[in-house]
Amino acid sequence: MKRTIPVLIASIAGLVLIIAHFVPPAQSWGDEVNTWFQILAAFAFFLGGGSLLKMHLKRISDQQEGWGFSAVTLLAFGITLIVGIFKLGVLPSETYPTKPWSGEYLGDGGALWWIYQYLFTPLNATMFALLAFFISSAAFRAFRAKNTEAMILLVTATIVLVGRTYAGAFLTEGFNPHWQLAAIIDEWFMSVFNTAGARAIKIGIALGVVSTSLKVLIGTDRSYLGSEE
Amino acid sequence: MKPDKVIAGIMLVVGLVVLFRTSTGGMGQSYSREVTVSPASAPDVQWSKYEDAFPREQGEPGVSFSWSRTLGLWISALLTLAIFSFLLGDNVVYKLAEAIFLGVSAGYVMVAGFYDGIVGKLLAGLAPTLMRDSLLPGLPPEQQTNWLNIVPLILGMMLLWRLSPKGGWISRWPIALFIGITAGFRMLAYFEADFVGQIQNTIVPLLVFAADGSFDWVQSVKNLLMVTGVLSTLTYFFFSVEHTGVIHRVSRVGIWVLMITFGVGFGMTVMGRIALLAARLEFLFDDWLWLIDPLNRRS
Amino acid sequence: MTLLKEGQIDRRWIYLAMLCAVGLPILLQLTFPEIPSPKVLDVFDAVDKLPEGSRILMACDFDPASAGELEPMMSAFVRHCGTKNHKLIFLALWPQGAPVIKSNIVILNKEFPEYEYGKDYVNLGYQPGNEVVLKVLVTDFKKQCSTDVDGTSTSTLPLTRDLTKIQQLSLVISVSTGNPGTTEWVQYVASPFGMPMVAGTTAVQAPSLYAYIPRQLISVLGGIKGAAEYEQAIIDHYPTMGENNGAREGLRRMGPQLLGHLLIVMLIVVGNVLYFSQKEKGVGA
Amino acid sequence: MKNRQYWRTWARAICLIGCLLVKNGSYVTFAQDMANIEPLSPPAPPSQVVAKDAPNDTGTSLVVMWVLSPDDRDEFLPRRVIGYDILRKTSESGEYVSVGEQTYQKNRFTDTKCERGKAYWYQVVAIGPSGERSEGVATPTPTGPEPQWIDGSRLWFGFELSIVCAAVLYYIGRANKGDHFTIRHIPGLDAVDEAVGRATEMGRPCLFVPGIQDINDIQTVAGVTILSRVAGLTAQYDAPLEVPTSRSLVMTTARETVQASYLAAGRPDAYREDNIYYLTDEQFGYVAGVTGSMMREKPAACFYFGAFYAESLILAETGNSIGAIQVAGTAESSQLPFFVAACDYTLIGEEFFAASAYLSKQPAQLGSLKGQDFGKLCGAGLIAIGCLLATTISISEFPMIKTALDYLKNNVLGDGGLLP
Repeated sequence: MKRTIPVLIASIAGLVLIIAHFVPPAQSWGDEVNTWFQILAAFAFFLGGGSLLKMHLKRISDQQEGWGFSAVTLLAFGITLIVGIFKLGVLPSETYPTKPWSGEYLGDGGALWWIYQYLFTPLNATMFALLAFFISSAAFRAFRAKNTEAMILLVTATIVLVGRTYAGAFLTEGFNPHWQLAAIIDEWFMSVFNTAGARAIKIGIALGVVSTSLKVLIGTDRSYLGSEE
Repeated sequence: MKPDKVIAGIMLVVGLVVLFRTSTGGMGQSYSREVTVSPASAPDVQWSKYEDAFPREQGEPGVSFSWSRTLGLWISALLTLAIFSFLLGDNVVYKLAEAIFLGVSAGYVMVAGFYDGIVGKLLAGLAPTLMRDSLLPGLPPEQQTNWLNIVPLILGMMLLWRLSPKGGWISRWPIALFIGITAGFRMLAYFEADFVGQIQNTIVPLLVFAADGSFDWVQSVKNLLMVTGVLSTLTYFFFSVEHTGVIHRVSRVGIWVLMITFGVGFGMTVMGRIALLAARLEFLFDDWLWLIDPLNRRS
Repeated sequence: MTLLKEGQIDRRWIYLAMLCAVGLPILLQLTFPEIPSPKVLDVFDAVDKLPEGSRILMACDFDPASAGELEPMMSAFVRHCGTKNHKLIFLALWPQGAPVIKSNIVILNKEFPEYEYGKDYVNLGYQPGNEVVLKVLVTDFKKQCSTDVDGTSTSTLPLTRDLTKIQQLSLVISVSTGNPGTTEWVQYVASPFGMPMVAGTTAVQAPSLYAYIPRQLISVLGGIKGAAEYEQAIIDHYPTMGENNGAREGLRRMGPQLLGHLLIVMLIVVGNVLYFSQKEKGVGA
Repeated sequence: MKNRQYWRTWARAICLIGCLLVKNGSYVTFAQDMANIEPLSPPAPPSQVVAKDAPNDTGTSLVVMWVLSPDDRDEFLPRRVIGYDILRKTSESGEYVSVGEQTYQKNRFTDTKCERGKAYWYQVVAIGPSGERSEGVATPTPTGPEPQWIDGSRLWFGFELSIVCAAVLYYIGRANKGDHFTIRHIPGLDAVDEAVGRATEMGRPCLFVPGIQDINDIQTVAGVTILSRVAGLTAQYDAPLEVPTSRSLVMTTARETVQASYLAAGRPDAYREDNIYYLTDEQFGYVAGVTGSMMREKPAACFYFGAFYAESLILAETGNSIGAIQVAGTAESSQLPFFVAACDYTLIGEEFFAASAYLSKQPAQLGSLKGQDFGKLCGAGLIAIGCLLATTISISEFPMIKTALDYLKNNVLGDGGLLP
């Protein structure tokens, strides 16, 4: 019961989709199953939020190291959620002015918009911008031409780095258009070698996905069910 | 020489510049424009909405200094600096910014999931009349109750069961549905686009002649290298034979092709990360410090 | 030299160098000329050669983290479509993509005042469910998007009234940073239905997308360099666009890019020289 | 409409008279005058309008096709045709209602709002720049949509998918019966053994990072399989093993796996549950935690096996700075460059899955690997045949070979269906 039914559900859902791909009249079943998937995906966000709440509440109640930060996280989470769900400060849609709830949840001037614009955006973007610094120190300390493979990689990377700026154009300005660095990178490195490598990787991974999916559908692979209870 | 002194020096200079420029009103201000909305469908209703305005537009009708936007601007700038402070080592300011980030991002995706998934898909199907009267007035009048939506509702509840300390196995049903659907469509999509599609893309003539009949050696070499590259790399990924002799040599070529692929990827990634940093610095210098004005917001 | 201790260096010096390499060109507003490459021109032509008023789907699948690379691309696409009077349908598979759409609609409203909502462009907002959204869009558009972002029925908007499958549109433009993104659009829409599609992606993603060119994907703009070249291509064809500083965002970012790249190359070279010289010393000792 | 017709006639007459009056007025000026006036007249209609059933659907669509209006040409600027209006009626005597528009230079429209069992008449009208409409051209006979039970265009695709699936199933079956498959030597696995050995010599711990995705990602599963091998070695050599995870479910699974390995190595007493812990789901928070512990504990060997994103670089760089031996494996191709450049050994893409199959020794895993190899062989064969055919054609046009290549590209690998 705890394992057989889930395996059956997985197999049937997958097979319906596969059949729908080949049999036009079955397409609408496929659409229905897909809509369910989307609704479940939304529930998964709630599961994520719930787990976060649970985890941080535990940290606070246990007074674990750094529990103050957990409190900040929960506060930020709670405020965002409440102002978002209740559409605080959101104006109604101009098409339906008499329906106060018709506005978009991220509507301009709303509280959620403010949080998104002035808290989420800078934090998210700066987190990734940090990587520029990490790359620079890694360039100095970690990227060594230890063997032939690493050598090929670093030489290619250097050529691409130079070629993708004005430096590349500057160095090869006088040459025939085909022998300009940007063109060489694009025509040879990107379109020939990189494409060949990417294609082979894609073919391999596609076969891997097919065989893994097949194992899920026939019930051989049950790792997603976790351990025995 | 320790970097600490240099960094402390820079921070001091930046701090002084910020203080001076703020006191003279030369940075970090936001303006908004009041626009009156009078919807065509209800002539007796009207309200005001506020849009971003450039500082140079101050004095124009409806444009005024906006406290909420200015506060937001300063908070964004300080949070940006807080994250950058991680480069000097883990510290309280960074941890605080990170804690805020965690909470806000979890909250935001939950709101988006609620309105676009639960309301837009589940409730629009289960209670279309109620939704038309409240959250989704534009729902087509012909939309009927779709009782099949009860299935995902129940499965969704079962998924949330995972939060309870006991009976975690209940959530396996929705997870199984999730995985089964993913397996079904991924199998088709990957096989179509990444297996069949890539094979078809790789079928090219190895000898190419230009339209006038002359031999196009550049294109021929390109095609030859590409096809050899794909085949040798596939050989490298061949696991059921031992790589000795000819196969070893071919797969060695394959690995070189892969290394060039990774080299390209490496270079491109560096390019991407620097672009992101440039965008953040541009935000600090333009929007907050008013040191540059590429978009003519202030002049 | 105290700066270098046993071939290592306090990493904060390197960070500082990076800050200067990227920060100074921004402050000095250094810019360099760009020449659009053939791959970028392929993207340009795909949009430009479409009959005026064609319907195009704009997929914005990214978050603020990648906005530095993708925002210039996205607005360049919008401006290009605007000059060609193409009709745009916006959609996001990322929850964070919805605000991106809105900021681009602001561009549309400001620079192309004749664009009318519902007739010339439609905002479908964020659609949850990742690639499954695409699976439904290709079989039943209205089932996936019964209303637009404001809750208006898509059956009443002139632009989407007759739309039952997105294959009826003339082109897909996907601007994306990861999963779901361009790869999924190729796998579920462009490849199985032969839909014309172009993409603008982060530099990280671009190399793996080359495998789909030209049959499954017409061409791709890779990272900020792709954005800058695309902007240049638009300016070359529509010189009035050159007067709009907003349409040169990518071009502006190529200044910091130059010094940043050169710094990284220098660091790799110096690091390796030190590594090999020490290795030799080590062998000798 | 009528007024405009009159106006046009008058304009033409005036032009003609004007030309006759101005004696030296050439034909060119006359033509130019005509061109200036022309746009106001309705464009010439399209021709040969036909409708037919749209293939491979449930019987809800019809395709309307026509030959472009002679005025619809790219060299006419300003354009004389800006689009086509497609109208339909559902009975002989009914009225035409517009069902959609198509832009200029397009000669196809798919009407997706048809019903099975009904007949439809279509009419196509060319539209001029200011809305002038040409005469409507109608389909000669009514057409009705028909459903198809099997999507013919996907038959080849289905066949190929079945072949690969059958091969995987066949080899899994044979492996289950006890057939032994050899898997090639995977050098990265030796590197794992060597790294654990070195950590033991130095008396420092090993660190294992299973990626940042949840347990339902196949990369995480593959990573955990490799973890069991690493745990077996650390148990054997008595080296401490630390496993920080970013998902609570991964932590649970990792604990079970490691415990089982210690048991199998006969050292259940050496197993430390607290060394396998959960940090946070948030990407950068997790990385900060892991790198912090790396700086403190200074592990001698670091293993990164699983799904990695931007954090790959931070991890590998920190590992490098503390002088650890690093072995990595992932299928995220955008992160592979960093691992390859900064680690001592990297399992690339599929190699990572193969290593995990090799270590798990499960028949299903080994069998499916063999099945995948069969798929690769078929793929390589198709590429080779296709390239051979294409090359032959580029040397000389053999009609038979051309047909064969077209069939291969458009039908076998395309959506042309079974018949050419």
